[in-house]
Amino acid sequence: MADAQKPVTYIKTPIAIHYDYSIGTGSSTFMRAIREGRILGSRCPDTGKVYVPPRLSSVETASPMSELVELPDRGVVYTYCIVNIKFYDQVLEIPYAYAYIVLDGADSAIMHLIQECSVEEMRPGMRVQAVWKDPSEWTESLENIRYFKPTGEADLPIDTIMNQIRKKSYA
Amino acid sequence: MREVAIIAFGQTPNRRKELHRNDAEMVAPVVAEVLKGVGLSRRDVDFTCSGSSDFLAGYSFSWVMAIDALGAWPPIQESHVEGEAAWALYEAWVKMLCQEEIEVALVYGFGRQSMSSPREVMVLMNDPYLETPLWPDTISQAALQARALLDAGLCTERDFAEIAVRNLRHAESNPLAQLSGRPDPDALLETPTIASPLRKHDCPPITDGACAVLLAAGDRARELCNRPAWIRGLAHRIDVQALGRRDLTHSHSARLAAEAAGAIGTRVDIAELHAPFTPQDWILQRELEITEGTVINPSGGIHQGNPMMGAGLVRFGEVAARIIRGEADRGVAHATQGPCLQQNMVGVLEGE
Amino acid sequence: MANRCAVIGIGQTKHTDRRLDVNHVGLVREACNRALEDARLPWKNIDALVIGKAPDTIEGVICPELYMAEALGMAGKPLFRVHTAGSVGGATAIVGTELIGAGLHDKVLVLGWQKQSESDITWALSPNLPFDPPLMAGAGGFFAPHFREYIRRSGAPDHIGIKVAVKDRRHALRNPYAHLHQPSVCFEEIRDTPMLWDPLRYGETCPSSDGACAMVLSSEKFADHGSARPAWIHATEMRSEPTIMPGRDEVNPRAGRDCAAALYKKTGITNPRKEFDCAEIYVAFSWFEPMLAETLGFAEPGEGWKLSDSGATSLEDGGDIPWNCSGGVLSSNPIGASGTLRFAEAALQVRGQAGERQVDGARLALAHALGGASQFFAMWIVGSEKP
Amino acid sequence: MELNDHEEALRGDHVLQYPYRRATGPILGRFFTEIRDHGRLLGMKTAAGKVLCPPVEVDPDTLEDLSVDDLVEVGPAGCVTSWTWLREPRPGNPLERPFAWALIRLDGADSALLHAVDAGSESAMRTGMRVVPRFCDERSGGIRDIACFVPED
Repeated sequence: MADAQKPVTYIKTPIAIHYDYSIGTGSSTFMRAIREGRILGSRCPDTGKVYVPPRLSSVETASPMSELVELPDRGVVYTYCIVNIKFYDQVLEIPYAYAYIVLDGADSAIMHLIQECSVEEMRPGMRVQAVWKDPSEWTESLENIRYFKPTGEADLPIDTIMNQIRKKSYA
Repeated sequence: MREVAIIAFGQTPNRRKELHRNDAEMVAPVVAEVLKGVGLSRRDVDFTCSGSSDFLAGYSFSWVMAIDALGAWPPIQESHVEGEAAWALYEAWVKMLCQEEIEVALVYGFGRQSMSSPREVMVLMNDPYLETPLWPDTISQAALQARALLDAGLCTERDFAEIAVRNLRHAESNPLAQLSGRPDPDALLETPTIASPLRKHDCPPITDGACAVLLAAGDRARELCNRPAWIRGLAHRIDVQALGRRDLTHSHSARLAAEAAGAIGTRVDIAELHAPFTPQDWILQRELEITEGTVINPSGGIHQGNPMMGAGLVRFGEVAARIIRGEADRGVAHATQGPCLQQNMVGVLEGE
Repeated sequence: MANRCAVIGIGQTKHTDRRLDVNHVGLVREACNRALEDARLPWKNIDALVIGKAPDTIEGVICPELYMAEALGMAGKPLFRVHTAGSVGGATAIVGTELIGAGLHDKVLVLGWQKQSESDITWALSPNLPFDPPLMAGAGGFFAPHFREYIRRSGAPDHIGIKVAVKDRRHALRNPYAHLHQPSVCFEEIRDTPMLWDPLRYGETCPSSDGACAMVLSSEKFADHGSARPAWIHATEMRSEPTIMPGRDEVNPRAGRDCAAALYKKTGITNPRKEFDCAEIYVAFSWFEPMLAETLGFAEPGEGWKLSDSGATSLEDGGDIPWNCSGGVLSSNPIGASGTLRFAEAALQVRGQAGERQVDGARLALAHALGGASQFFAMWIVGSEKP
Repeated sequence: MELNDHEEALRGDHVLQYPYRRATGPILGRFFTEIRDHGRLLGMKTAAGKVLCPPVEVDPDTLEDLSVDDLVEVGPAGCVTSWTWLREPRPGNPLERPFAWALIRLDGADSALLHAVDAGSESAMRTGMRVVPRFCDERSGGIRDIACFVPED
């Protein structure tokens, strides 16, 4: 044995578990709409909050949510992160920014990339809109939206917006 | 000791494959159903505890998504066990014993076996240095235990088949059963083995599902339920895991748990045994000293449906439901995890 | 009500990035043996074991406590597994406390552990799921937006995060078990580390560790058995809240505020900064210190950074409320044990066993563990006097 | 628009895959080293005088830690204490043709080891039969350095 002199101190035990992974109804509804270039949310019957992606039941009250709401592809940045580190499966050029984006008419934030904007210019309250891939490339993925970019409109008061959302919360 | 009872039980229909809902979406309606059944809202729940497995779910922190479906607002007192949800019931019971302000507890479990091959995934429960590298599937391991029973002359393959037949026959009255029927044991014995001496009928089905029970203490239980299923005893024990170190014809830990729970030597009307494989049903009958007058697995046991990580909790729910409905006065519920009945929990439930 | 419960034995491993000399059993036994020795009890005398660990994907074994059951002395006994994300080490100690509180056992071993070196932590925590494009690039990336929001709201200066990291790493030099021992650590050294997830620098993040921590808990009957005076458990509390609730305050989560309020109510605490002698708080990233100071009532909303800036939380600076004298999660992070370590380090303080990291005359200490998206809280208060 | 679950959910292939690298600790390290370098099998001698193979690290009776000094040679032949015939081998198994899983008590040991037996057919298997290990030609340290066991002549 080549290594005969060196005692065994570790073993390698590779594991590969395959799944036929199902994402459930709420996410499927969202992904099927996004395949057609539409963004859907659902409205909580108790608080009126709109969730994106839609969910079958309210996070706060557990009530079934059956009302779907179509949302525009523009919104406002709540908070964000500038990433300066490359992870092994990451294809994005660093630095890049992703933000919590509250779409107009929504209460929950989605997370997405912000581009066409230097990281120094990023700020909470910034108005952004989606930049879509060509419709021929659309699949069931939020990656149909390549990124969000600034609209150039005046910033919105983010504290006022977040306080309005919080006021709706179930007491 | 404070009196604690199971006052409600609910589960999804046992299905080979849940085509629509994810874990959280399966759990939410079951939880809503058990609460509604006793006229409570989620805000009346003082403690919540669940059981699940990340490797079964296919991602880490799988139970967190379920919390997002429970209406956990304002924030709740909540915990989680990795593994079979019967242990979540144990945690809730202990909390109720020592915290008087916890009057109502919700316990749930869930799993979707259909997404992967549980026969392989559950191999990851074995020794990662000595056993998992060989990938001894769960059916093969159970077969080593079955062979030990045959070699000892304790039972026959026909005994195994008759256990399967009994379970499937009982399942005919279970509207949520995935499998039921009245197969002929002789015909079953003509079928090929998967891992000899085990055949398909000796093994549990692959099931997707979720289940929930509600616990309540003392007068609160009486107020919410005409006939609470009081937990008279509850205990769990574990054995060494390596099959080559165990007398596989016994489950030492099942007996110890049964003794500690007060299940030995008392008359019970029904027993629900979490025996994934038919030989284990036989072993449990012996360790729990279940006698002639006891109906075993009136629900059909887990051969009618095996929502893994919830199937043991379902056993508690099935016994409790019969007591609550007045169909039984006293019953034993059993849950297990680990290969070949390694870890066992036994509860004695009783109506007033 | 619940029977009294005390910590009578504490043991931990030297936390490090790779414990290549031991397997799972070797790692956990090392901590347990030390705890049992401290409790002056043999393995045989333990009635039950509660074990906590974060995701099984990290080691690639489903419920590894099952295969280790005999090596953990539990053949024929009750062994119980808890998993509540990062708060699990705290939740584990709480379950152990309740087993004794309920009168079910007299001597319970609680154990938290993780051997992160067996896989890649980022992979284990966030595998790429179908239909779910990856964006965050690690746990730091998940929390960085929350830190940014805290800074925006409070007007905290950038140096606070650096200062907290330096403070905890300096504390770690007093703790022989801490993973990171950086004798030269200073403001400039942390400041000059790469900005990974702006506003979070590499030097402001926790390491990835192999480690274990065990405690022997006992009923009143055996409370004097240990080699030092018992740490009496005065109260425990847990709270959870949803992950994705719109308008959830990630900066100052209500679950944390409620958890602290309930805990303080049980024990009559009205001024935590004044009444506790020290605290072990789950600060995995530097900015969690000022944020949690507000959540846990050590500072008014928006003022937590001033507490950190003032040196009040520093043992070296003679602060009035030292936080994480052990070096905290910022200096050692075997995830499943990190909460147990917080609970155990608080107990070490009130037992007077904390060596160079001892707060003089510590009588009452707070411990806190945090999990998920700052949504799972587990806390306890331990004291040198009976509750 | 109404949200309902009338339509099947979307599904996708997902793999949880990782090459876990595990430290063996001294006792299993020695056990694997002996197999790799010398084709020798070791068992652990406990305080009560029992020999356990595969070796344990903690004495089951005293609960004290055991050491590499307590390892003793066992086997290599042994007898089957229980077995099952697997008609269709599964991914990752030691053999790709039908084989038996067996618990094998090696000569000199008081406990049994789980491994595969390449017996050709189910009819060749019986409890109590004698088997010997077949080691891999290329050995890298680990339980799979034993390719399988085979019936003793």
